[in-house]
Amino acid sequence: MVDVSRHDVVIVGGGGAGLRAAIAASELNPEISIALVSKVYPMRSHTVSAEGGAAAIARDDDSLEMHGYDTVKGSDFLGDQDVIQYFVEQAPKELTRLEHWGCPWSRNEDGSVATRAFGGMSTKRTWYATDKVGFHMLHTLFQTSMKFGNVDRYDEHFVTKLLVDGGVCRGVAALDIRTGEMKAILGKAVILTTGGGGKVWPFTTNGNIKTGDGMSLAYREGVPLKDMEFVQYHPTGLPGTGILITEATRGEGGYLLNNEGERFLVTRDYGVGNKAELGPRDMISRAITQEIAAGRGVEIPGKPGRYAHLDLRHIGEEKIMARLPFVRELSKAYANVDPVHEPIPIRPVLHYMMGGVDTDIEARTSLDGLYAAGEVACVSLNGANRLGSNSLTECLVFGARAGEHATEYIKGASVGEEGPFVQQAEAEAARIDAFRGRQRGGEKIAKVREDMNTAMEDGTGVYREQASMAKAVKDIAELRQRFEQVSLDDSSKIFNTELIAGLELGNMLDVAEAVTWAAVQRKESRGAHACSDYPTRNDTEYLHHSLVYHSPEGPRFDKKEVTLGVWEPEERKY
Amino acid sequence: MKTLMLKLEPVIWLLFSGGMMIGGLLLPVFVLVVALGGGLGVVGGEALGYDRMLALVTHPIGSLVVLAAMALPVWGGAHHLRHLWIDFGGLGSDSLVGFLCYGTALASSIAAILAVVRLHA
Amino acid sequence: MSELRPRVDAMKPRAPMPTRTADPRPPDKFPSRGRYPSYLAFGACGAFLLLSAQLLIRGVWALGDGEAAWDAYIVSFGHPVYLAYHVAAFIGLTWFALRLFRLFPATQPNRMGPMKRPADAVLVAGLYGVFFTVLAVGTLFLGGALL
Amino acid sequence: MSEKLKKTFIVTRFDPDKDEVPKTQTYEIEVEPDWKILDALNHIKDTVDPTLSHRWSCRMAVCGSCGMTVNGEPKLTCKDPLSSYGDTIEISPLANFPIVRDLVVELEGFMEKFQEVKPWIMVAKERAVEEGTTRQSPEELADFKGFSMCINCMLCYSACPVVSNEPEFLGPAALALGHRYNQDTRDEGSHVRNAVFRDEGAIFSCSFANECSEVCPKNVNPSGAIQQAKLANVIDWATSFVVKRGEDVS
Ligand SMILES: Cc1cc2nc3c(=O)[nH]c(=O)nc-3n(C[C@H](O)[C@H](O)[C@H](O)COP(=O)(O)OP(=O)(O)OC[C@H]3O[C@@H](n4cnc5c(N)ncnc54)[C@H](O)[C@@H]3O)c2cc1C
Ligand code: SF4
Ligand code: F3S
Ligand code: FES
Repeated sequence: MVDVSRHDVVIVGGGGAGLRAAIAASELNPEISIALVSKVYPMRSHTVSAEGGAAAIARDDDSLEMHGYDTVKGSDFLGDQDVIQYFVEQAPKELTRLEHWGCPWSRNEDGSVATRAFGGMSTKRTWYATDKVGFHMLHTLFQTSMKFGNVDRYDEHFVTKLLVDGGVCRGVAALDIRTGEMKAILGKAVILTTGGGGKVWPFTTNGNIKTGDGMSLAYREGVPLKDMEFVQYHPTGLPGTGILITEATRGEGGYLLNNEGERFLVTRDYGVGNKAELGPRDMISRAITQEIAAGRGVEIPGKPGRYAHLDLRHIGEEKIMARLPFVRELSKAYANVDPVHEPIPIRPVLHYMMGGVDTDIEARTSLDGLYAAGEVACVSLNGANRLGSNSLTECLVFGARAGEHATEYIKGASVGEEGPFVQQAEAEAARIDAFRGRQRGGEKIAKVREDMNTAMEDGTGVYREQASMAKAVKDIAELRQRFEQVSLDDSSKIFNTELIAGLELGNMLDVAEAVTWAAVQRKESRGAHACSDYPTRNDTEYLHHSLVYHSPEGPRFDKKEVTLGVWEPEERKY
Repeated sequence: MKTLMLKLEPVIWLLFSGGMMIGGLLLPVFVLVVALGGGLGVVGGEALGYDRMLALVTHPIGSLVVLAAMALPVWGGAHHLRHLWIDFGGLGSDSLVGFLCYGTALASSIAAILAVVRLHA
Repeated sequence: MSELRPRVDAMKPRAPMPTRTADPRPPDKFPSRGRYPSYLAFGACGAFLLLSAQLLIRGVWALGDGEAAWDAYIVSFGHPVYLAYHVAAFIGLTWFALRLFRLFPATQPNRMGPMKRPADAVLVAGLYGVFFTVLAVGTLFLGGALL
Repeated sequence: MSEKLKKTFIVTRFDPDKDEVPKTQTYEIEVEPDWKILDALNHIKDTVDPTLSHRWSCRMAVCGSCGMTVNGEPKLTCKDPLSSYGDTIEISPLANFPIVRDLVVELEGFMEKFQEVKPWIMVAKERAVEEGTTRQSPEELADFKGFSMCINCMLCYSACPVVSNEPEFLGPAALALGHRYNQDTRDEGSHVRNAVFRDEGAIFSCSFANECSEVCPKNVNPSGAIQQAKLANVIDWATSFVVKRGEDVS
């Protein structure tokens, strides 16, 4: 028998989006009971690692119109314009709320909140707290959430299935990692805020927990994943580890150099115009990739591959310590380089998934009772390329929206007959027990994961080819077969991290399938999807979102309209 | 006892931290000159003579300094010793040990005050 | 003092733990490893604070009892046990003070009144300066060489 | 590729279903010279022994999950370089915490203490968004910024000798974070927090061992925060007899 608990709203994920949703729901109605389920303690969520900042207009020389236009252009016109308008309007309010809750935003001399320049943003509108913005936002949100008595946390609980019956979602099945027992956590609405899935790729800024679980959970219940082909490569990751060096380094004036010490973004035409280092990420990542391909990459003794140099020396120690102390700490600890005295070797690194669970502007998915927000969702704010610092704000704006809308929704909803949901959780418990009990000697989790990483790197890198994408589709299908043969060495119930890694691998394969499927379908180059066989954007055939549906026979592909109406698509040139 | 001790923790802590500072600054001088210098006879009889000492200690500033050097460090010492005991796992007997430590400190401070007041009487 | 164990309930939650746990371990090789001996010696110097302050009280009390009592008090310090204690006390108290002043800056807020807190090294140097000045001037003054 | 080095890891293992008390297991593996301790553990888990359990996520010293004891010292293993050790390295769970399994410790005790210090902005009346952001000078920010850098990695709890012995002690990180809010110009709840701090053993049992600040990987300086908080507490306590206070903040 599984343990059954009952709540009104069940939130899966304790990162920026999940915590914001919990606070929003709690503030709107302090009477309801909220479950916050997270596979790690909330303050470990990967929002913690965001460095650079969160965007919202703050200065007199800025406007909603400008932030909106920058975002639409950054998205290569694939962002939904109603969503973008709503987002830019809400953004300053959300960051102000966070200020009231104690977020230690960096300040100007007069005591107002300071803002910095960021890629693709036409003025300084990125709020920051030195270079640990995600950390401060997450801890502020988590600590603030602790004051609400009606938020019940399920820390270190791994959600393995959405409980869906009769077309409505009414809870989740969660594995208590500590005890190894399955729980049915029932509610009248479920909000997915499980973050992205960067760990599908080998070289990524993402932490161990970013395995796309929520995308897989929704996908398996028939909810489409949208725009999955668009994954963002951040221009500046450290060699080996892929640890991020924030775009704020360039916002504060850093240069990108090739092995000849040349500022190639200024001297050569990579489409970023006079924005130079502050161009959008897709373009800069391509520029670095081309520099390296042209033989102008920097070599590091003892390390494979070629890099570019990120040079901060001219910024000076004082400003680096005031604005970018974490960058200095990371460079020293993980690349053995002190940016005050030496340039930092970097190369493009997988960073962010623009795609995700398809939602409307209210954060609703196509499944009744299921919401999604944050990186797991695709509300179509980011289109084909996200602008740096929009996504932390996105977590707040749409996390709050999801929390509020779900609180409204449950007024008219009931769990109804509990039986079927509990039975599903019991079946899920049996499935997990069987997985844990699989005989030794089969495929190893680490090996299958490694092969998946390789397939995805080859098929869906900064530049893509039809042939390599098609191969990746095939590879992933094969890996799914191999995953069926995976076995565990650890049969213990208590804190079995091998079991978790196995479940995560299954989820990542779902994500990988959707990404590769969506990628082969898009025969154009738009935003982060740079297809060598089709180097230009094709608005007549491809100005649409892509949807991938799960089905037992294999994925099904579909399209969805892009909402235009304010800004007309035009050539994307800076 | 324990409850009272915990109620008064803010005061005890204040006396303790003051005692550490004052004791650390002043007691080495006392130990060096009076105890060692006097004991070994290296500091002249005149300097440590009764009249000079009485004059020093009864001078208003002298009274205050010597009072601080007596009444505060005892709290610094007592508090340290109680914590040392806890560090070695003695929390169970904290009531007794605390009573002994702070009792000694309290008695010593009272004696210190009396000693000075007596000189002025 | 064979092996010091932390209390098993030290960091145990009030809510019951869902699975059996192993008891917490003490910080590795407490109290002999790393900086622990220095910290414990610092605490033990509390004994010098307490005893030396009490000896000072005895002295002031003797002043009140008259010249003979005071002279006897000074003479008593010639006893080898006292001499040994005071050598130890002088070293102990000096080390105590220097350690205290070294750690002191960390305990100060970022701003002291309207001033920004000086760099830690500056504060420590200042405090060491004060300590040695008090020691020197105090010794000369009390010893009769000044005034 | 750089040449391989061999190192021996002596790792604490504990399976509550099988073991009465923790034991150790020895792994000898080849490592890369620029690895961190965590890389070695992950290598062991991926290729040698998948049953080894430990927590980690960000591998960039910011999520706070990978704290362990390495050769006796509490360390953030994703930042602690292998090169600073010899050929044999002992890895055990953080001290002072009940051990759940292998290198995983029980954190709920901390979470309860953390909740007690009310680590959020307390105000009598919530500010409206329309009022805009609060003004706070860079100096006012600097007064608490350092204390807000805590990643809850628990190294300080593991090093503090008082934590071992005093169950009521709130401990370095929780107190530093409580003090962080007391120091924030936007907060009005310091009287409430100070009353919590004054509870039995909660703050005054800290004996200024300073170990917390020595081991803290983020320079939070909890020992300083605690001593400052104690002084502020004494003042608050003394004035509380003179000035009556409404405690209507939340
Ligand atoms: C290194 C780095 C730097 C970044 N810098 C910036 C920046 O400067 N500006 C910006 O705007 N954006 C930045 N981003 C992007 C941004 O940080 C993320 O998009 C955002 O934090 C995602 O937040 P989230 O709440 O959606 O998910 P996360 O913070 O990833 O949280 C996911 C939550 O879901 C839980 N969860 C996941 N799966 C399960 C499951 N199966 N069961 C239960 N719980 C589960 C996790 O425990 C976690 O609590 C950065 C990203 C990275 C990786
Ligand atoms: S104060 Fe430092 S050591 Fe303690 S939990 Fe916070 S970051 Fe870790
Ligand atoms: S180590 Fe412990 S005793 Fe106090 S100064 Fe730090 S909390
Ligand atoms: S893994 Fe996140 S702090 Fe080490």
